[in-house]
Amino acid sequence: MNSNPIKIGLEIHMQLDTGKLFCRCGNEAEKESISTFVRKLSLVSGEMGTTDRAAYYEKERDREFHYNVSDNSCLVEIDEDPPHEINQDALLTAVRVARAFGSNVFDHLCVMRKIVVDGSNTSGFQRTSLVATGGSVATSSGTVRVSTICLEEDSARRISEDGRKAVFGLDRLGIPLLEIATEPDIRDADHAVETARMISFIVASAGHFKRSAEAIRQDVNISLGFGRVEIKGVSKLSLIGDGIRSEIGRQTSLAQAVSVLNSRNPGKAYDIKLIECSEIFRNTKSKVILGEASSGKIAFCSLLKGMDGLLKKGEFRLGREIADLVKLFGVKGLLHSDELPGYGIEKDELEKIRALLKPGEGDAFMIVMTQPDLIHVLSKEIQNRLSKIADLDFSETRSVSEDGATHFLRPMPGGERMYPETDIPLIGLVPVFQNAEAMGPLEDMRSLVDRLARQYGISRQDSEVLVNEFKSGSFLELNSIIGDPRLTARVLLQTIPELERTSGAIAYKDLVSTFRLAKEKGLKRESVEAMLAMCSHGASFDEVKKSPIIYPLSEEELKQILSRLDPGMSQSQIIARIRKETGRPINAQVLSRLLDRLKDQEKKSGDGSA
Amino acid sequence: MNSNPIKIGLEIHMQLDTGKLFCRCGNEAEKESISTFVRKLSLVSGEMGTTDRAAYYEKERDREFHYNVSDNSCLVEIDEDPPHEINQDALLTAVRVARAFGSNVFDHLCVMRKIVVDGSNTSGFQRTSLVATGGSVATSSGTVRVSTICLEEDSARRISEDGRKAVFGLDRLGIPLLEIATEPDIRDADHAVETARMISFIVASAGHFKRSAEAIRQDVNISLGFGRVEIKGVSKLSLIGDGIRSEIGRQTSLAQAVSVLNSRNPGKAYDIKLIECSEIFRNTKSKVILGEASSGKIAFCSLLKGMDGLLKKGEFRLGREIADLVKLFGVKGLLHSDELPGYGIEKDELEKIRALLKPGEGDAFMIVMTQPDLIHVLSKEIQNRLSKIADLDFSETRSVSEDGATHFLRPMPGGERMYPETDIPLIGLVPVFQNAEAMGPLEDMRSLVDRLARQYGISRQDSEVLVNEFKSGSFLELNSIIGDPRLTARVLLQTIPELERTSGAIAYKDLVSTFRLAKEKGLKRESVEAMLAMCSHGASFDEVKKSPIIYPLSEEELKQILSRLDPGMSQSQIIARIRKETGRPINAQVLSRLLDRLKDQEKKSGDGSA
Amino acid sequence: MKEKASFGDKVRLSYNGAEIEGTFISHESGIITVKLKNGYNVALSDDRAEYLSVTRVKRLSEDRNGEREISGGVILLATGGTIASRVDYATGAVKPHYDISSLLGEADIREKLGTKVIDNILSENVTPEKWILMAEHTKKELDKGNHVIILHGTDTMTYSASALSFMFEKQSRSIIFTGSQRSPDRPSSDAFENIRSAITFSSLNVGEVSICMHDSRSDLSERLIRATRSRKMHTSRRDAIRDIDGGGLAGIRNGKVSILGEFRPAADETVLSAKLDNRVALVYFYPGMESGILSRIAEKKKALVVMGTGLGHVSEAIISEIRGIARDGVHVVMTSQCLQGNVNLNIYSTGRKLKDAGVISAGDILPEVAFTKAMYVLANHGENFGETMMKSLRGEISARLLN
Amino acid sequence: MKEKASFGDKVRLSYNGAEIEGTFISHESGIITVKLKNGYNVALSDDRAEYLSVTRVKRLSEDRNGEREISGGVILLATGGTIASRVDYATGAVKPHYDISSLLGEADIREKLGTKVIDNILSENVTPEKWILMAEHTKKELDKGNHVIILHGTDTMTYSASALSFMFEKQSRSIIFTGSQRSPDRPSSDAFENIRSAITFSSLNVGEVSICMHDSRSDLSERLIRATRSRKMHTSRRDAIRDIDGGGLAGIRNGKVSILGEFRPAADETVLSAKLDNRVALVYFYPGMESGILSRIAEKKKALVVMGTGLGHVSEAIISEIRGIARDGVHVVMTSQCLQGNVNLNIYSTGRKLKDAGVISAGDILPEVAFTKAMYVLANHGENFGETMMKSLRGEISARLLN
Repeated sequence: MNSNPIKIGLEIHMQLDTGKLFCRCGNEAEKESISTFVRKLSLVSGEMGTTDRAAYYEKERDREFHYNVSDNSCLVEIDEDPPHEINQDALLTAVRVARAFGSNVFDHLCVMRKIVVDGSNTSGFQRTSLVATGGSVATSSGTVRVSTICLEEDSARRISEDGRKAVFGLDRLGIPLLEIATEPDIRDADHAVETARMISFIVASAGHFKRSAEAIRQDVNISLGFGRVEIKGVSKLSLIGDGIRSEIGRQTSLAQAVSVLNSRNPGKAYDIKLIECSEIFRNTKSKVILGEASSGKIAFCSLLKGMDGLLKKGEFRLGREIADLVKLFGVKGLLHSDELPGYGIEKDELEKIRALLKPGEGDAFMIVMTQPDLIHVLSKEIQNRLSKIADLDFSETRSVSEDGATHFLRPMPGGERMYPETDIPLIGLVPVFQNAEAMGPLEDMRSLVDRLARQYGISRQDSEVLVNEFKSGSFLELNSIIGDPRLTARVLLQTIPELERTSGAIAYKDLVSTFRLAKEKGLKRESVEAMLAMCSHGASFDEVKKSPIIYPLSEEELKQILSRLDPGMSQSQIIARIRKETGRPINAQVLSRLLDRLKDQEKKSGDGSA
Repeated sequence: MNSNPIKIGLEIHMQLDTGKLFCRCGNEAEKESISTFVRKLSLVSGEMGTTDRAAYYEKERDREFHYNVSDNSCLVEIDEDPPHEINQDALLTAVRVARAFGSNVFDHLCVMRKIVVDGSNTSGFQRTSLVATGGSVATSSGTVRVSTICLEEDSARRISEDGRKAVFGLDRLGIPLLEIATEPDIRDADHAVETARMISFIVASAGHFKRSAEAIRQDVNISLGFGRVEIKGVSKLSLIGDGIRSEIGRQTSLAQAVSVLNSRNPGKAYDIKLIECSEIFRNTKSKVILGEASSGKIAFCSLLKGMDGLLKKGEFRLGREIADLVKLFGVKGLLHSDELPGYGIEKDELEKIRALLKPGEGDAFMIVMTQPDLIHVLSKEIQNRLSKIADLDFSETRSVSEDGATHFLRPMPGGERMYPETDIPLIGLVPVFQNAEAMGPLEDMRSLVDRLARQYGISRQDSEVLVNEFKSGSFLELNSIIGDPRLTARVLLQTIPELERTSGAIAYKDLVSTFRLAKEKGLKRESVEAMLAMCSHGASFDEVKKSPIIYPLSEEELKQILSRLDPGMSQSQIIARIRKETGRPINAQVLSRLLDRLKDQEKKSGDGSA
Repeated sequence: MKEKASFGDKVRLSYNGAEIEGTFISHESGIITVKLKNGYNVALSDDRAEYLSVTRVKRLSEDRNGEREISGGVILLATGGTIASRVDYATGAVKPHYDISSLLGEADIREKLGTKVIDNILSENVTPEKWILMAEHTKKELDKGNHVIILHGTDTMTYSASALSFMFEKQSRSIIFTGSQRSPDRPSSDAFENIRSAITFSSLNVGEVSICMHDSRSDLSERLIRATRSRKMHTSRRDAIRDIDGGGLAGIRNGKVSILGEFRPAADETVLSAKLDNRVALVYFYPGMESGILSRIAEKKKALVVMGTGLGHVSEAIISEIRGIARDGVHVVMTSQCLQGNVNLNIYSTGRKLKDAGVISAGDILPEVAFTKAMYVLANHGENFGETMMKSLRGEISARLLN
Repeated sequence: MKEKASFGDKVRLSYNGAEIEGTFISHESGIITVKLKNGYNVALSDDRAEYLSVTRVKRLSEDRNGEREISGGVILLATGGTIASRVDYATGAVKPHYDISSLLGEADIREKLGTKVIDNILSENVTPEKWILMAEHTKKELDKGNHVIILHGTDTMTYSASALSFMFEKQSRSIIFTGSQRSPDRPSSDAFENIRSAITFSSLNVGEVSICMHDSRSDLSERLIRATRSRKMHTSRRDAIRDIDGGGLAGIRNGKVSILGEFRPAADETVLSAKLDNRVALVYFYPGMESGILSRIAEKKKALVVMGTGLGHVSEAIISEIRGIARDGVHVVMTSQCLQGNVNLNIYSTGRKLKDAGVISAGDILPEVAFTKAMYVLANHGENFGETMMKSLRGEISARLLN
């Protein structure tokens, strides 16, 4: 059915740790909520006089946005002060990266406003500017062309969402993001993963990237000939591959379903009329319906013409396309005829629904639990989506979950959602070019691996992993604090991955604080690991700092413990025992010395008693 | 012993209801505490470079003053804004009053600052100015000369006092006070009462005086030849007489005690050395000592040379002179040898005290419970007071309690506690003279009594009482609201005095509100009295207004009640019964009509059954 | 290569060897701005750019002012300002450009509303002559039974609103100024909420000229402020216009109105005295101000409003100059740089000397308001200038200072 | 009858037939003021008064300045102002008159303190020349190892303190300005608490010039404010001097000190550049300002600090005049009447035109501070005027605006 070649393009977004782009706040927050405020966003005409579709779509969900003001934000993030001058470090990094791709850098930057009315930008837009076009990256499967390199502001961090109220944190808002977009030259999932890695490395090697949970996000554009689908915000490399694979599967079976559907409904009439049917379920035993009804929702049903067996049977999953959409309007209870009877709905209830909707041959139906005031918009939105799918236009924005499955997010934004950031005059790049020139080209992957191994005396293998995982920047910074490359590498490559797997993420700022404290107090590996373990378990660094368990046992403490132990134990048994008992770091040297002394004493007392 | 003639002078202070003197706030507060603040007062050199003794005395008690900001105060009362222009109505009233006394009015007013550091003035001074000197008032016992007429600001209202923290309300601060001071031409207590009444009448007849709890305060100066004693803030006429009589008694017996004392102590050595003796009372059963000790106070004792039998025996009350003083320093537990053993103090404890102090023949001693940090100042103050008394200098400022007894307040202030209010330029009075001229002389007592009786048709007796009790101003104002002179007179002369005797005081503003509401809603006497009763019981006027019980029973309600009553009851029995049952006013007219109708019906039904 | 293309045309250019395709935006100061298909603008140095093709695109007329007459309702009179701002491609900055209807697109309130464009300026360009025009337009609408909402830039809103406040000796309906601190071309603009609340406030029938703006940085509450007790206290915050000591009349929060202070109710008739004498200057005293400078400013003036220090002081050195200026018939009004609190010339020797030199002070009147009041008083009560300045005509002087 | 008696003499006069006896105070403008024995002053018209007797009273010398040198402690330098005010019998108002020791009578702190009177003026009479003198006196004391507390009038405290702040490029000890809003001749004066807290704050060793004044209307808390971020915001309240956006350094409440913001610690040495160029004027823009007036003000000036509207605007009409002034070599610095928030000449077309005309803007710098800074920069960094004005030298410009 699908004779078109698969086309895949990537957009890699990487945070630069230069401090924020249009104000002088830092990247990291110490306090995440020193005050709060509330905003609404209204939609207005764009530069060309028409309103953007995706923006309108968001607005339709009429919401209140609550913002937590962090201590790394100022009036600029609050949208109460126009942007200040652009961050020169970020600009320089962008230009150096663009040159590394062989891109054409413009002489001037026009900062634009990209309309985003989901609340993730207090202004209702994201500031972004096109730094360069063209260029390419060489991969094992051939050259992938770079289409654009943009420098933009990161959005506010979404904290929670509850109906019409969404809560955001301002700590992330305004951090510079370098966006590298490729042409759709990527062939398959594995190639996409490789390309993403190559691009990320080049950005990282400009020296202003630190790996952290939110520091990198990738968008994947994929087209099978049914319009472009954008998978947004993929934060891990591995998910790029999984997402692409599952999306190809989804589109392929969706196209097959459409072909069946269109053969049944030649007129393509996908009228959705949601009819109230709560009376039918007055005595229902269905937990789905009862649960939703208890929060004030009411049952509606609609005919789904020609969709019998396409909603959820075999490969077909048209039902999920509807469910993903209505979920955005808070509708959790969607049931359709392919899975009924089921979910506690009885046969006689189904009969009554059928009597109400009168489905013909090949027709399906669905039942939704929702607020009555949403019915109008829901009907319209479902109808639009089904018509679009039936036209084999699958273009839209999707997200990907941890299992690799993709989910509908919103329609694809149009091209008119941008207009100039009028608060910032044209930014001339010529002075930046001179600085970039002076700094020379970026270091390539191989020479960086060589240099780390050589200069810092770590294994070549460690060096490769550091570089591959974009941890070389962190390695250099942390090592400059503590001056112990092996410890640094170990922490980055073993301690942290292990802790993050078993307990929780560790903020980069806590990592820096840990290294600083270790340096200041002369603490060894055991203490560093104890501190990081505490951080990973959610302790604030203030708590960590004050905790006795991060400090090694003193000689006195050790002596006391040893005096209680069976003298026959081996040193490693002793260590294990003390660790278990106290949970505190042990200074091996001190311990050895004590044990030696004990032995001496034993000997002497042995002598004495003889 | 006392061969000097008794000399009595008066200072009458009366509030003028013109609004405040140096800002545009009104006399009455709706809200008494919309915010609060805290001040300290520091003592500085006066105009002549020396510091006032009384002011210093207050300051020595190093206190924190808390102020409740009322809604009839502004930055002027808060001492955050210089005084505004003087209130012209108050000025005119002062001039008219001065002329009525035949006093010499100055051409200019120099507003002065009278230092007051007890916290009752936020600025640390009271603004006052001398309007006139000379003049006189004729009494049945001869002419009493007026010495000065001053226009000044009332002080803040003292709400509470607890150790070093005193709380004041700003509602009263800044209300104009007219002060009329007489020469010491008054012969005795009765003459003082008459003179006070005459003076008050003249001020009241200028039309800007309304009788209320704090509207009038009198100071009495009395001299028996032992220095001048000023009895401050006497708020009732009757207390003037009682205070004078008890003060004469006190000074007479005090002089006798001094004579005994001086014969015993020719050297007049009244060394007070307070020695800690808490050890003696470690196991005491004295409730006085235990109670004070539980709040952290400690027992001290001192010898009182030559005072045995003078502290409290027969007429002698030297003990109270000490107790009154130490009370100002928060010392409640003062015990002296004239009343010991007693108060649960055992003989062996007394023996130990005696062993400690070694009193000789005729010597007394005392025990005080106090904070140790006050010991130094306490010893000094007691010693000063005793020396002064022994010198037969009884001059001081005293207060009077409801039983007529007077109490030590503070030393007599010196004459240098005044300096010019530099924020107010000289005020020329010539334009005021012209206005006063145009208004003619004040109405005298007799013609006012005549006019009220004639013009308003009230009894001559009522008219006389209204005038004598300075209620003619209130009468005129209230009657102008309701247009019912008899009701107004009844309320002022019967309802309110009775209510104030049996339940509580009624604010003048509530009286005005009551009359306004009665006028607006056409309410009758019963309703007015019901409202005033509620006010007197402490209800806010807002509550009063909303209460159903102030509104008369409707015809429907009456009908319903009547239908339940024994038809044989007389009208007055019925009224008594309804009143008891509902507590609400009854419209007599309506009731009569209903009863007549009932009788008619009875007749008719009687006819029918015949 | 001048004017090869005009705004909106589709163009293809060669630039630095690459090909650029998009919509032509502008060509100014050697820079060609083109909007690419992906929405980004790029700025090209014209000496390195060459047009390959230009396809003319006919633009729809932008005449969407949507003026609409009304009587017995609420009329929005547009004068310009941020609330009327849109992108100015000539300078790349924001310029006034009116389309009232776009401001109301969101609100379901069109039915009761009329709209009219009476001017189109940035508010720093407002003049006494413009105030008279505004007043006359307003009068016409009041006479039609309309409440009037004036859309105005926030920079000089206090000046304009207080000028109208003095000229309207009586008013039969509300006159409310509103504006925005964020232009309505952005989703986060405060314009929408401000206009909506102004419409709600207009039903209170306040018989004073007032201002409605955000009361906090959140989009939850607006405040109605007496024009003569208002002041812009922040360059960029949404709640920049504050009531200074007792100017708060009413508040709105989530659609609920509460009364904050006393105000004059609307009168039965409207009395407008549309006369101002613009021979007034506002002068800021600073330490070391040399004598002579005030006289130069006072040339051809009838009144000088001085912003003195503290309670209303200037240096000893220029008191005698002020005496001369006053003697020459120029009224000198003293206000304070502090903005809050009363001016009082009785406290310090400097003040007394100034008073003696003929200087007028008027309690806590704000300097900007004293400035517009002086224009009104000169033109209408010139013979009693000092006395009228000292009297509170429109709540501009507080009898009681509470803060 | 001129000078029949002198201050303090005992007099008896006949007046309107009555006899007046008391202490002679003054005889000015036809008014004889006598203090009666009861403490009241009376004012008698001299045409109706006749002296019956005059008894000369020898007054004690009032020389109680109590100056006291110190090193390694805290020195109070008195310059005048309310904190030094006493009654002036000539005008009946308050005038500076120094007796430092009386201010310390209450505090048990004399031991660590020195005192020195360096001037005796009301602060509105301060000039750039006086700032240089203050700075030089201060330098001497710092060099002796003293912390310096400067007693100064509140009216122009920000001007003086910020001028010193710029001149002291480094300072080895605290320099704290303090004063009072209520003169110390009244018991409720704030002078005592302010001085006491300034002494406490001096031990923090803040290496910046700062101001210590009441933090509320209560006598419970004082605040240490960065000189260059301070402003007098009320004519009469005790807490009139506020920190505007981020100027709060430390607070004290019931003797307990808390740190409110970051500050520069004291340096090892003191570097004073006691040079100011006073050819600077501060100008308030107002709507309708006619062209020509700015040029007249700019005569003989090297810099003009303009207080524009909003983000830093003036009317179109005078932009060209500003362009001319700037072309003639007079620096034009734009600040905002709003006082709070950043000036930003990038947002509106007016701002861009001003920028193009050569106008300098410096974020949220306060107008008064821009004024003293311009004097310092002209005299010390004249060749890099614009660049230096835009750089924060003493915390006068906030990199991050939080309010």
